[in-house]
Amino acid sequence: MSKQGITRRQFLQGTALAGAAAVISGCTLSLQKKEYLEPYVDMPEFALPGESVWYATTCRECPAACGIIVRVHQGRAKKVEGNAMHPVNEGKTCARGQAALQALYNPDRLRAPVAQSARGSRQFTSIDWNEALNTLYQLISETDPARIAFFGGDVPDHVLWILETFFAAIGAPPPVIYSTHAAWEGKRALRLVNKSLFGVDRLPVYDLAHADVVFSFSGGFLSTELSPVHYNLAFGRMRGRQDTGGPRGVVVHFEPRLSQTAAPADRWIPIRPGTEGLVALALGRILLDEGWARNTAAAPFFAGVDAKELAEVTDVEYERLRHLAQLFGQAQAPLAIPGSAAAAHRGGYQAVMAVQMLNILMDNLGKPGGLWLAPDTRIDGLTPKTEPASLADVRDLVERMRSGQVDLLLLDGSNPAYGLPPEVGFVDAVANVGKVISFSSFVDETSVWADYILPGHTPLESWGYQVVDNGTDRLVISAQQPVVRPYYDTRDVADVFLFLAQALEPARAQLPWLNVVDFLKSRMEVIRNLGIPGSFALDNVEEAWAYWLGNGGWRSKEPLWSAPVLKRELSQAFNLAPEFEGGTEYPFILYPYESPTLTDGRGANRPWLQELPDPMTTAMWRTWVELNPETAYLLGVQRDDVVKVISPYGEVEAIVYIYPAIHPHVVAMPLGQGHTDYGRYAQGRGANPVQLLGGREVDVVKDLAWLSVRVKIVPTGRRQRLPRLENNAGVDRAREVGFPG
Amino acid sequence: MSSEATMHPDLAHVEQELKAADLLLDRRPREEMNYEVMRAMERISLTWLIVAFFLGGLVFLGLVLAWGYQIKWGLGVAGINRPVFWGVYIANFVFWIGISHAGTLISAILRSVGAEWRRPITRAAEAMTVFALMVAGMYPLIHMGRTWRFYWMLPYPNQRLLWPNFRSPLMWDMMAILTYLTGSLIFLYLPLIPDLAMVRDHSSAKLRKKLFNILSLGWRGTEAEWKHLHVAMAIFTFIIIPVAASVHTIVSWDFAMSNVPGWKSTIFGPYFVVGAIYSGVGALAVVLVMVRKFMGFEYYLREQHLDNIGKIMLTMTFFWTYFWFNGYLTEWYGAETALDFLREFMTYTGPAAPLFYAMLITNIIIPIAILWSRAGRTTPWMISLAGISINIGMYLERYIIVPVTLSRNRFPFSWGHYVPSPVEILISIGSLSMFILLYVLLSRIVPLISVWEVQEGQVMHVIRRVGRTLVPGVIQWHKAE
Amino acid sequence: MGDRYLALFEDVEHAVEALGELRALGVPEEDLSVISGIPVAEAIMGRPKVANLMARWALPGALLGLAAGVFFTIGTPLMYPIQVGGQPIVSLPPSMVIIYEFTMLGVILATLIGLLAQAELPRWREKVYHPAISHGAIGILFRCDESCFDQVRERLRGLGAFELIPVDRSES
Amino acid sequence: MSTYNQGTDEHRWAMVVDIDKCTGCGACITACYAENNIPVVGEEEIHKGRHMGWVRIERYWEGEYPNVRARFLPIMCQQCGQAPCEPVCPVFATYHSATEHINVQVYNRCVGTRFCANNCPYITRVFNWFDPVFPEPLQEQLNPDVTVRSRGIMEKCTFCIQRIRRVEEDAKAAGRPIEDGEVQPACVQACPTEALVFGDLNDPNSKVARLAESRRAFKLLEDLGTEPAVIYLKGGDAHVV
Repeated sequence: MSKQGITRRQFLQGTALAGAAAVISGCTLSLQKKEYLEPYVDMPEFALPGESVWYATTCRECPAACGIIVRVHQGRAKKVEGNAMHPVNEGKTCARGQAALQALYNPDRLRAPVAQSARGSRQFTSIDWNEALNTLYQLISETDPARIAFFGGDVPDHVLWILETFFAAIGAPPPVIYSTHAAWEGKRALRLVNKSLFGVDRLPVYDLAHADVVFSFSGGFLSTELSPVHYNLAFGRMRGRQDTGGPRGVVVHFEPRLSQTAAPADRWIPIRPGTEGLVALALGRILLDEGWARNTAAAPFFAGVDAKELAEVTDVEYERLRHLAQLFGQAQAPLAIPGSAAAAHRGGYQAVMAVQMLNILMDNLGKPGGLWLAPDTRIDGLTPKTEPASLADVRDLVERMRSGQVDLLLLDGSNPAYGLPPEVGFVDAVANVGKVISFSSFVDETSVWADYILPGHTPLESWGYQVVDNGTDRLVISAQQPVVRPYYDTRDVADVFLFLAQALEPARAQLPWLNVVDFLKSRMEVIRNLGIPGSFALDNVEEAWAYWLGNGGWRSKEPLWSAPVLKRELSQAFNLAPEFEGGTEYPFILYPYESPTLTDGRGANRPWLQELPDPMTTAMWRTWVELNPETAYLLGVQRDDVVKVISPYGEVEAIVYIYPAIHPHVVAMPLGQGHTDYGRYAQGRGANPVQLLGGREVDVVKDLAWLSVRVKIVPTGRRQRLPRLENNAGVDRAREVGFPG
Repeated sequence: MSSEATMHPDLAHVEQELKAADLLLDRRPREEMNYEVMRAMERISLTWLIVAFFLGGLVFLGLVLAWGYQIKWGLGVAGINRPVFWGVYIANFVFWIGISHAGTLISAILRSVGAEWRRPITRAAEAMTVFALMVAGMYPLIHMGRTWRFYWMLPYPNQRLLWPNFRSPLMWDMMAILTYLTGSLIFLYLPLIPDLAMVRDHSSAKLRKKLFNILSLGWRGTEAEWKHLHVAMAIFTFIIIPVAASVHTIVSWDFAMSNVPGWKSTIFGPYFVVGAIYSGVGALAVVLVMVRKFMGFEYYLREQHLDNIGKIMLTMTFFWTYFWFNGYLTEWYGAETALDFLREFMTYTGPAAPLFYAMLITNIIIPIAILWSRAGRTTPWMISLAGISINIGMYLERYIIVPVTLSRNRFPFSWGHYVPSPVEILISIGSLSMFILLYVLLSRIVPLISVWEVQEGQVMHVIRRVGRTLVPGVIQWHKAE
Repeated sequence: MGDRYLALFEDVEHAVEALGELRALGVPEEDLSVISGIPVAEAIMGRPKVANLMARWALPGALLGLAAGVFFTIGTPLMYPIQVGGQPIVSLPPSMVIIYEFTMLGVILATLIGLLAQAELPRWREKVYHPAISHGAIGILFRCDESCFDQVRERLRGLGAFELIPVDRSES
Repeated sequence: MSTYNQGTDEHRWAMVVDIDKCTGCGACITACYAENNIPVVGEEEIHKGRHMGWVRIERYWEGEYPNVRARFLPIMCQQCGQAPCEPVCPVFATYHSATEHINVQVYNRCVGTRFCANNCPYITRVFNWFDPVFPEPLQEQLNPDVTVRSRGIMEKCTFCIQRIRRVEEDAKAAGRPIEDGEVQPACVQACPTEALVFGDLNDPNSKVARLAESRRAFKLLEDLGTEPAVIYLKGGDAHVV
């Protein structure tokens, strides 16, 4: 099937997917410039005119790795649907997943490799892949391996594994993998807390579907965090129990701002920003004092806590805290969920721990409706050994770049120039790097600093897999396959590195595969060697491969999540309190949040997502700043006034949105806009609140403490209407009349 | 008809006064009147040309360029949106339909009750109807998303033998307007025939003679012609009144048949009819003052006409106020939530309240203040002011009924906001210009005064000496058996 | 049967007298007719009443219109039933509007046609006319032979006929 | 009175919207955009109130700080049994389908009077103010089963009738009845909380029929007598502190 070297054609097959339709692919991947146009007399398998086929693959719009099936009609991807067989999302999708199509067919995609005449000049000239690969080969082979750096973001596991192996083989430092999205969802804090308490470096999985009283602490599990589709599904099931005679699950949400996750909750409790841990401490104290706690192993953590004092600090009345503690303490299946904002300030690590401590107190570890630990995803040969980097690691890399210790910087799957606070200094440091090569599909704020952009395939054109790190009880190795032929002259990043490995002696032995499909097929054996009963047999590679493609990957038959076991003696909590930069001249705490539509900004070039109303404000296309009505009154600003939001680190302009459900000392801003590049739909609209952040880190976690700056609001005297779906007058009036439903 | 030789000097004065007061007593030879009316018709001055070209330019700008632009790009160039799907186009439509009620309906009513003073004004009034209907009839086309498919609304089946939906108030509308336009055109044309024959007989221009020969159908004035014209006019008079009433009722049903809070009202039918006559009479007063001034028809159009029109206007002011208040009060009392929303929006201190108050001022206060006194009614500029005020008020009323009402609904989240776009404004100006232009052109094509009817009236009116003074009398010629 | 002549008079009274003269001379009623610039009732002129047949036109027009309305509102939905708004396919109340309008349209059109037919319009070629009529003169059109005409000429002139035209000859 | 009967070939397709489950995420909206070729109109058009989405999620605030609640109310065409939009169309471009029992919009018959849109008490109809624009190559994504609407015509949620028809035809060809849950409009298919459920009300065992019996069930503006086919389930009221 394959010939020598890189001159080859591959036939990639899919298998039938039960339920939807007979699915099989006849996609041909050509790494040659030469392409064969064949008349439809010679029909590619299963591509019938007028008939659609559905391909199972994995959504890569966020790292949750939902299984999707994509409807393909006459060789064009039409619709993203959920893969009902996939344990993470069980056939469901979110808006961002739907919009994956608009990455594939984005009018601003790079259509071929380009060279940039001067970094940042945006003067690109197309080059062909031979030249591109030659250049890459030359650069890698001629650069001192120690002076090569790879900076990646949300890179799928197979690419990461190949990269890690590649760089290890040529003696280069391991890739630095830093996802800004992961920082915004507080993943690292969750993992490290689990490691500290339960001795395993895995993410928590909350059995939301079976919980009956859920205390959520500033989380976004229904919008962008962890595995949003999974938790939405679980939330629906929690609520749905009432229709089958069961108890209706109740959610209480603590957060300075009524977020999208807070909206469907039964009660939103506004707290001072960064006091989630303190609320948890107070609740725990009361649970212990009242005898509602079911497991006192965590008691030492709450030693010396004065709940009444904390009630003052957190802005929640003591009586209310007590009532809440009672509700929680007397619930059948209580569950506490720490959210990203809890982990996003200096004391975030301890704060997350405090929340998890409530789960320990209520003894719900490994119980229905309780806290679980995700299956172990460290699998030799499948997942990388490289730890995701902390912000401190990124700073190290930036320092190396700045001091001229990096001669070749490779970038993929991340946009640090946009997503990291300017204080980290990424853009400045890039200037001192010898050569910069990006594999981005788009000209974004980071790849605009590259000398060459060698565009990779968009996810719907790519092969691969992702080992699901949270959001299901199974071990899921979610398969990714191209649903359409590459639309443009782009190349899979994995293929590029496998190709390079062929040419670079030390790497060839480690990466002997000619292309990513060969590599993926070889993984069937790795999975078989796990010895875990799975969704299909892996004895025969070709047969396994067919199931792999048809099912959208492999999953364990049995749940492999595990009950957490407290592994150490606990001591008194310390340092939970937040700390904010900026003195008294900055009266408000900046509360940035990932936009439920655009997330950390990656969705901004998808017109569907730009025009998808933000769930809470119904705003589109712009950046706004949310002010409590009282705050706005005191500032003398009204809705649609343009204000400057100024922090000690920078300033941005945003449109005022009077938000009735936000702590008066807090101003909130969504991420996602403020792009200077990234295509017609993204660039030149709104502002990027990351510009306001300093590089402050969370204690222990060493990740970005994005809830740590104070800001002031200065009216500009200008007004600009915020595009929104709601009618202002109507919504104001409706508050008096009530909900029409 | 007393002989002047024997008349007492005081009586001569009385006669003068009577003649001044009533055109029909102030008899002049027919020939003189014919030539006067024809001269006014045939005089094409530079001013007239400038006005006509200016109006033509506005029509071109509004109805060719702006409308063409809208057809090319789509209705998005208008200010309408969701939920305000109907905007000034429909307001204009209702407005012009209203104006159309001035002419034919008023003329028919006056004819039917034998109001003799109507004679010099019916032509001018009926022409208004026809032109206003033409303008109004354009608006559904302008308003349509796919204007080029307007003929799908005509009553014929498509290739699958599907007919239009005759249950749609829009179909009713179309049929009613068609009937009314047909009726009004004929109603204008029939009494015009003898005057067309007159122009044919006495015009010096060859082309005009030829044209008018065709237009007058070879009218000579035989007994059969007069007799049947008379009967036909009698039939039309009584047919056109219910048709006119039905037209604006059906226009109101475009709204009243709906589900929209603020539209669903049983009083809309008569309310609209009254409003239409109200705005129509207001416009008629303005038109008469203009015709009188610019055509030099001071002899024909006198204070007596303005006075009478003014009285009708005043009556209609009260009618309209009564109907408006009737609707407003019942809705206020019902306190339906969605209607509360609407009322908050357009009254008290709501954003649309200025429109609402302006409507009440221009529709009630100003007309009453002016029309209360005879001086107000008979002073041309004052009665024009009242007429203009009424039309501004009635336009505001339609504007409030259409886009303002649509801005509020049962789902506060989905309320709307409407501002007319430049295209809508240009088209509106274009259509107003078209109306005026058609009138200006008509004034140079046909006699704007029905001379034969005036003469007929004059023949029937006499001044008789009764006792010590002179009194006017009417010989009811047409009733001779 | 003789030529047609048109005599024009300034006012009604003289015209009525002239008619009397002509009748006295044995001109039959059907050879007489009156043309005027304003309508003059037959009774004033002592002329037989012109039959009024307009209702014979208007009524069928109304019926035709009604039939059309019924066809559109009741016939067409039955031919192609489409359900809208949960309403019955055929229902009288919403049909009334169209039926009414078409009935009225029928009357209007029929009246116009009736007028044209009854008044025998258009008659573009008819030449028996004088422009003075539209200035208010009353014309008496009569038919008599040459000898008869010689008799009446002077009498009519005496009654004030300011114009006396042998129509068919002069206009040929 | 509704005039449809419970025939074998007839379905009363209906949707249940569980407000207690809706998290406002907007997956339904985007899924609808993708399935039904809904154009993106841009900022300026949004200002004018011309969002083209067939389903909108209304967000209502209740109460004052700190006791505020937000509520989501997804509204799409309610597919009324007695649809006020239908009789007012002069050209029968919208009517009640006799077999699906939903409210059908025939794009190529529409002349754009927008009467139907005014008459919809739920404000669910969407008008094509301009021709849609799909910058190259975004048009590659367009669903071939759904017409791309041109300027000047009305559109609205169709319950994804192309999907209903596909399943109906498949079932008919296979000579079997349609299973409950077999038909899934794009929004229902995507909805991550399963707040949206779709099915046949004529089938007493269907999920929608059972949910329609729920004590939480209500219909929007029920007093208007429009007989919507969209049934809402009330949000629960947990009296938490």
